[in-house]
Amino acid sequence: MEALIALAIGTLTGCGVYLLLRARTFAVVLGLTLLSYGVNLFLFATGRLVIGQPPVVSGAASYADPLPQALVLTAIVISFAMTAFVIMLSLRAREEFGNDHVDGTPQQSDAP
Amino acid sequence: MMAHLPIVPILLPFLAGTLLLAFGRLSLPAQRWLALASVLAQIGAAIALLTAVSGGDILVYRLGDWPAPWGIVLVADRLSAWMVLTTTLLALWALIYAGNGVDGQGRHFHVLFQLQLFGLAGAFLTGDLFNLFVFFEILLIASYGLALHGGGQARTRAGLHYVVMNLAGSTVFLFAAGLIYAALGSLNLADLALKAATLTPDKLGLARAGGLLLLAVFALKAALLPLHLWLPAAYSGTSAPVAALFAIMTKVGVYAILRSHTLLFGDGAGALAHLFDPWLLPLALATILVATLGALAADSLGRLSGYLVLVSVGTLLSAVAVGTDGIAAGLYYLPHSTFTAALLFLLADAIKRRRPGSGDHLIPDADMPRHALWGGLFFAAAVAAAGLPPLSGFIGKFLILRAAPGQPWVWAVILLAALLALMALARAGSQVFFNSLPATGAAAAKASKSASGVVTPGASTARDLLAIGGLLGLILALTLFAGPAFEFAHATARQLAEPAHYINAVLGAKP
Amino acid sequence: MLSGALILAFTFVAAAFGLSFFRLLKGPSVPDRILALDTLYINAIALLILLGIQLGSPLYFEAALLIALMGFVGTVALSKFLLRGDIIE
Amino acid sequence: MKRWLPHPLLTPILALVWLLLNNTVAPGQIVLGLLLGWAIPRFTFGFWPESVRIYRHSGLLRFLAVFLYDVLVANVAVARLVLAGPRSLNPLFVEVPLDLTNDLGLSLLANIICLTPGTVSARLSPDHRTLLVHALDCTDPGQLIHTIKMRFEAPLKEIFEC
Amino acid sequence: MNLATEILLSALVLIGAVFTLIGSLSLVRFKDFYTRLHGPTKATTLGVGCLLIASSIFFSVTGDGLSLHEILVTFFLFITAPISAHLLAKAALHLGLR
Amino acid sequence: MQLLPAILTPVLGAALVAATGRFGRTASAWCAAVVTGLALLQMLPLMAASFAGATTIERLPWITSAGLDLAFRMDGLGLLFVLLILIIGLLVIVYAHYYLSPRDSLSRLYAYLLLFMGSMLGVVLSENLIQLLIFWELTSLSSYLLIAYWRQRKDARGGARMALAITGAGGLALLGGFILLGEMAGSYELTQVLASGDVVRAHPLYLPALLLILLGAFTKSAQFPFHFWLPNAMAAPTPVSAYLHSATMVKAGVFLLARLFPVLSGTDAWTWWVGGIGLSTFLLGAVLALFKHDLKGLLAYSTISHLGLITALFGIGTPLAAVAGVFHIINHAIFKAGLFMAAGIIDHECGTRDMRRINGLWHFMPHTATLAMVASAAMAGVPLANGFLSKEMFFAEAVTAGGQMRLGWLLPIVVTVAGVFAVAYSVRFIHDVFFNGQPVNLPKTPHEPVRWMKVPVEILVLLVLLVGIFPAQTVEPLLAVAAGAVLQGPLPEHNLALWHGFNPALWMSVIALVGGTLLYWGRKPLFALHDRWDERLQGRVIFEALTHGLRAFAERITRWLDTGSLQRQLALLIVSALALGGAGLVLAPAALTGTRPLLTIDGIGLMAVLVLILATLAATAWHHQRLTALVLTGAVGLIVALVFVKFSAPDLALTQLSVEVVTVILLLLALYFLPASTPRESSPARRWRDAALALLAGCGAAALAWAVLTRSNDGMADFFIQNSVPGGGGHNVVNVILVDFRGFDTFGEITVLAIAALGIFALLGNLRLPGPTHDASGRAWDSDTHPMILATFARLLLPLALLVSFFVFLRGHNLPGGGFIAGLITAIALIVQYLANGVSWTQERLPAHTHPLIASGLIIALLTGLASWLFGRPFLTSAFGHFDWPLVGEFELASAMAFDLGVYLVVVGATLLILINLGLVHRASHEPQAAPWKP
Repeated sequence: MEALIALAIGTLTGCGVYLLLRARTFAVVLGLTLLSYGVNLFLFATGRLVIGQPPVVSGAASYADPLPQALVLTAIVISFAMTAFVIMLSLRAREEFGNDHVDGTPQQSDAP
Repeated sequence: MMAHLPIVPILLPFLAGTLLLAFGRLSLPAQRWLALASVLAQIGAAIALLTAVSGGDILVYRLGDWPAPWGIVLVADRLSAWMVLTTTLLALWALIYAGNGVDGQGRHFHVLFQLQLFGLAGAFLTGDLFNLFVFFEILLIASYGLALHGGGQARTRAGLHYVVMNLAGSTVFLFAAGLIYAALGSLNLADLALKAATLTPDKLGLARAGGLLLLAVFALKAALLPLHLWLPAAYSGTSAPVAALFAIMTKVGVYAILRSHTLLFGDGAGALAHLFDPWLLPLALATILVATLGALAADSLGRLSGYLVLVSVGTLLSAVAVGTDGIAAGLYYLPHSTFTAALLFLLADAIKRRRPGSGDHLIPDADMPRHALWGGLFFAAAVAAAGLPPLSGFIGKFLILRAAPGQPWVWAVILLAALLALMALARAGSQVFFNSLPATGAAAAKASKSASGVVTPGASTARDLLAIGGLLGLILALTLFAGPAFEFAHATARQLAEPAHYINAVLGAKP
Repeated sequence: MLSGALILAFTFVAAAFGLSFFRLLKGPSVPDRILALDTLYINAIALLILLGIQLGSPLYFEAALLIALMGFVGTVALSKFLLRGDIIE
Repeated sequence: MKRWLPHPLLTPILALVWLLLNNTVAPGQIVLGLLLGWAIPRFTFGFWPESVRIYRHSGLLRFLAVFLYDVLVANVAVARLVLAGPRSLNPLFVEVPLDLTNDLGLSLLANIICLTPGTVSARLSPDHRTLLVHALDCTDPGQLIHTIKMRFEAPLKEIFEC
Repeated sequence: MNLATEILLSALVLIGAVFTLIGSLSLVRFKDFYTRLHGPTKATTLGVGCLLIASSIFFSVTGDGLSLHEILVTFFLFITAPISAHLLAKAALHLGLR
Repeated sequence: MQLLPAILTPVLGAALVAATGRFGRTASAWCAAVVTGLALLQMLPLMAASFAGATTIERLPWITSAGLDLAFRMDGLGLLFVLLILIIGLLVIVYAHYYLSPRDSLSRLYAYLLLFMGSMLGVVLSENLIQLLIFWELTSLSSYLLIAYWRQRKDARGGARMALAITGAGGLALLGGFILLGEMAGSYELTQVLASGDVVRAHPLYLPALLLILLGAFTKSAQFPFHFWLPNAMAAPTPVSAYLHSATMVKAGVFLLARLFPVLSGTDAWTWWVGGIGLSTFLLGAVLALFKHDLKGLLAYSTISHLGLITALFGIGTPLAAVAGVFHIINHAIFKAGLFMAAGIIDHECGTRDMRRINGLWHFMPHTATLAMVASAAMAGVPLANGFLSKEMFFAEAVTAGGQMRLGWLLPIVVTVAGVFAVAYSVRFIHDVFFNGQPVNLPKTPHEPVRWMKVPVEILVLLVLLVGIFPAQTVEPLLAVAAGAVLQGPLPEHNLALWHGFNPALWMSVIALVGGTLLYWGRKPLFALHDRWDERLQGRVIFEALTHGLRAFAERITRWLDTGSLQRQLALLIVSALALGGAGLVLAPAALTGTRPLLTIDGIGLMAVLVLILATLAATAWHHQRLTALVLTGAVGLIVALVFVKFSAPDLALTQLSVEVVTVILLLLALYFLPASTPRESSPARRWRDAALALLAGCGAAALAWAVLTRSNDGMADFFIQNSVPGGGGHNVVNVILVDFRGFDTFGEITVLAIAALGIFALLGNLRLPGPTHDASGRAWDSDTHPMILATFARLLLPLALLVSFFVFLRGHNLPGGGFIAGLITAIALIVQYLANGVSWTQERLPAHTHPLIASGLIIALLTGLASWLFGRPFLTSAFGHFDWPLVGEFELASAMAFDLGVYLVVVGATLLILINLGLVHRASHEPQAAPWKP
């Protein structure tokens, strides 16, 4: 199972990075969303994978590590706020530039 | 109240911010007074905090009354208090300058301003890695709002880049925090420092990766090469008071680097000791060089100031990299560079508003009203920025050079940078102030045209002068009282060199 | 016996997941994809319930409840987008 | 009166749902449930000003039974069709004329049509007079229309209108 | 739990899973959008329904006291699933899918 | 404490004088003079003492721990320079009053002048080297202002910047040198530094220190190859030149040589560098001076040459040479100041300084002519003038010293040649200007200037003669104390007299005088030769080429780096993260895979992750069709939530699910205003580069995750689980962490949410975006704005959703749920109303506004935190208790719940604020007059 999760984290991060490097705001936003999924899963993974032991005290023998879960919760909220902001910003940029290029100037979009 | 002293500088701006939000319909002047009162109170709190820790003892505040490392603690040592005081003093003048109408150009300026201070204070005082992340996010999201305050194409572009860069940075931060928790099993800085010493080799890799990723994040915040490109545009793009306040933002990165460099990866960190060393000094020096070239190439006062901020960041970090004496020198240089950067941005804006034809571009134009006065102020600011005598910049440079006797590279770069900065500023000054054109009808026409958009000069001259004079006064004070200031900085550096105090203060009498 | 049934059931639901996702990838039209996503949500409910039974813990129920209550909002928003472009007007 | 108890029959429903949520019949929860059942409609009064009147409660229950039965049947039918494969079915659109005028009634009808015999209510004409229905496997449109109107519309009509 | 309930549970679970599967299967097997639309709205409701009954029984037997809150899921599904189906159909018509 | 005030007097006086501008020229002149006099008066007692041979040191603590105290030193050398600075300063002030035209602000000039005077005093009176440097740089700065006094003139600005750049650079080098010197001597205080000469000269750092210090000194006193800034500084008003280039600024360099003579001199390095540079400057300056047609140009080069002479004297390094050096400092100051002033008078009267046009002024201004001739005689080293004596000593030293060193025989020859040229240009100065036919079309007819303009010159010329004729009676005592201070030891045997008998020095003088005169008469071919001299070899040209080149380079580098492209910046960020993280991971000793037992893969898990990965890849591959990518992202979010469920994190699942819904709506709202598809604009190269980066990042993340997942978790879970119920009063540990253990994180987190909402609100303030009237395929939108069925059920669902959210909120503390999720459920329920019924409809039915919601939420959170202060507990300390009411039964109340309520309110308010504002963008763009909805 661990391998699968690691693979998933890798894919999310990689794709997030790729989209992040695109020239249009919407792609960048998608990239950020994927990245945040990836990093949230990663942060969650630092509590290691445990099945069937939710950290709700009920006299069970062992529980999953609750701390990473709490951190991820915070991270989710924050990344939601940030995503919302950057989306708005992309609209503002759209109004200011008349296009949705991240630099506001499509022609110079790529100089490798 | 004294028992809660460490959290007061954090809660005051929060309270002010929420109040400003709650009474959203307050008139602008009322908002200004409220904000001003809050900032003054914060200065008071910061001074109280400084005096409380100046003796060398470290105040620990256990939030929720939970013991460290499990609960979140605020830790006020000399460094934190020093940073907080710098921030609040800077904020005061930025706020006063903002009163010239900038704060009215958009919504919620004062709320965002206060909450930005909330984030800054928290970042400086927290003793918990993840809590540091949270406060980074607070000051960032607030800075996003402020950076875009007022709108405009250049501002939006710079803002967009700034935001996206920092969002990516935050992601890296989360990776780093996760790695460090996974490797060391804690988030409390003191506890981490303790655990770093006894790190099992099989988790060393994770810890090192986490630590270096932290460096990447902090380097981005501090605008260290090669992550510096966002800064000049963002700072010269945004409104002057915000740029002035942002002068402390890069210092947050510097602070974080300094903190982790000394506490987490200090001598006592076993296998993790000196994790940053191979990277810090070369990057810092490279930053200085590149930034100086940028300053030399700058075509407007705003960009020039932006690049000079980069120079100061490089100087600071190279000071941090050369050891305890260097840190002491750097800590003296830090407030100077902060105030100077703010001063430059405010001046650039004041001049811009008074040269409607040419703005703050380095091209000749008709003399502005009270030309000599502004010229004199710019001269003083330039002296401070170039690190020339007699102002504190020179003292800082002297102290840094003195701290790095064995490092010819540091010397060469810092001295060369000083010369180039001097030339850049001399060029700027003689273009803007010496090389003046007769006022033509065209210029006047331009004036009337573009003056409509910007805040009208004259109306707010007194306020501008007050803010600029205030910053100059701070720099002057830093010069006159260089003795005690450096004493404090030196004591701080020594405190940082002895993480054991910090760790014991936080974790109690643990070994 | 129940555990065996559960394993079988999980397999079926997994297959359901795969099929729905196939449609999601294949499209061809956007409504097809949206429909597939909606189906994925409903499959998720099934999955959650099975998981609850398998692990004998009621803690997963709220997730199912939440999907049942909120899952359709995404679909509705997407459809409205197709219909009107502006979903909050 | 109306301001204080906007939806007399929403209150018990909410209370019931509350008890179901908590999986309990503890007295405290009942009180709380009723409290919420009263407070929430009051709170959301603005969103649902027009009152809902049920004219025939007995009809309601019977209708409910019929409906559940039909759901069962429809599901099985559709399942069979799915397994049988696409060749076996002949889908088509049917315009169902409507007599219902009550919004709630119409909506319920549309929903029920979605849930029962292989049909999906696709579009309500702007004047709310006809409902376009897509049938999965239908040979006789008239028959379908008749079923819908008899089996669902009529009861709804007598429940919500008189 | 006794054998009878276990058999019942297993049966319900399997039926539910099968119907869920069929619902998704329709997505693949049917040729045009409108026919595909039927699967999820119906088969799945029954599938999920069965599973919920199973879960309800299961927890009533194992847990303490009657567990009926599963009914709510079905209830909500009955309300929401048709709405999505309806709007999807509307959208498809609008886009002129055939 | 007298010296500091004395130094500050002119500095503060500068401000005063600047203020006197409005009271007329005379007022400022008097003010300036009085200030100068005051400074002199203040120091008289100490000067008297030091004249008696005492050395006074005053100290004021400043940065003691860094060895930088304010320390002042008044000794012989200081005394000499103080006299030069203040007396000549006084004369210059008088002179300037008549020289400067009424158009120019006299007060400004005086202010700068006094500023400069103060810094110069600081230089010569500093005991601490670093402090000396501070004043040193101040002289550079104030001279910058002085030279650029006529700021409209390009040459003035250029000259000033050049002077600043070069002297500034020297100053920085000097800083380095001083710090090294301090390292070696163990202190920056002259007393100790002067005492520890042997240590220093033996120290390995001696050479670098020496070179750095010499760099400073040579740039300041215009030694070759840094000499060229001085002629360009002639753009300054003549009084300024008379001051800066005779007595003060350029003398600072030689002053430094004199000051540090006991420490640094006496090594070969010293002799060769100082002597060599000095000698070549002496020669070069003398030669070039001859060819300058500009009166001040000639004087400028002669100044360079004489400074070279002085430098050479110190370079020779014998005590006697040092004495001669000090002596020539005095003499040169006197006659050169006089000459500059005379030149200024001529300039002032003729309106030009070109010696090819100014001729035969003798007839117009005989008085001035006489004065100028005497002064230039001193410059040439004619007997009876003071210049002769010191030059004579120089010649003598050249001979004796030359006898002792290798190639020494060259020394006298070079010196004599230089002397010849010196005489030649002096002769030219006299003959061309005052005789040599008639003036050539001058702008105005020259005549004697006003009386008082000549007085300063007269005084100086008088001094020239007095010193020249009765040296022993006049200058000897002063010279003695000054030289004594320089040598820090016994004074060598020397007698100042006109006649020393027929010694080599005398013959050299004779040769110089005769040869010089002859050279002048035969100058025509030389001039012709000089006119073919390549302009480009001039220092100024080279300097400007350098600065321009530097600027161009800087611009290229900066443009190359800072293209203003976000993609580049992000790529750099990613590369840095990869490099650093990689370095950390790769350099680790242990293997990547750990030893922790792994979970087995089950079918559903495999399928789920497979779906997740494929969906992610598909979303990336098809990101050009934005809606499709969006739907796929929705699927990814769902699976992530399922993963959370599977691995025992129900709270996360709930959060993820509800956030997912809101995010989708958010993206849809944005997508409405953005193009429906992304153009394919990236070049293949770029795409490959990004793919490579992405691949590396993905592998890195996966590797890290794998490394983490396969290692045991020794976190701090146990504490939380054990203390959750007893300490936090809740069974749901995650929730207890959020609201209690780490409540401060949540405190910050809701603030982030609130700020984001406000920022967005501020951002969208005046946003006007036209919404498209057709969809991507050009189809008009559906006419049905609010489908009736949706509307009805939305209303029906609202109460149910609220009930559920209340349910989730209440149980959060003990079971999965909590304020945040509850808030999102409420928000979504309301958003559904917006979806179904539109903004305005919902808006007028909403019982509360968003801003107050957010504010109250934050305040509630704050108050909950502060409440614990009342019980003497830290911020956010929680309390809880179990209550038992009749009928209701037993239930629990925790302060954490109040905190959670704050969270709930903020979440609801922020989420709504964000989404509604987006919804309003469209309406605002449709009816601009409708102001965006106010909270």
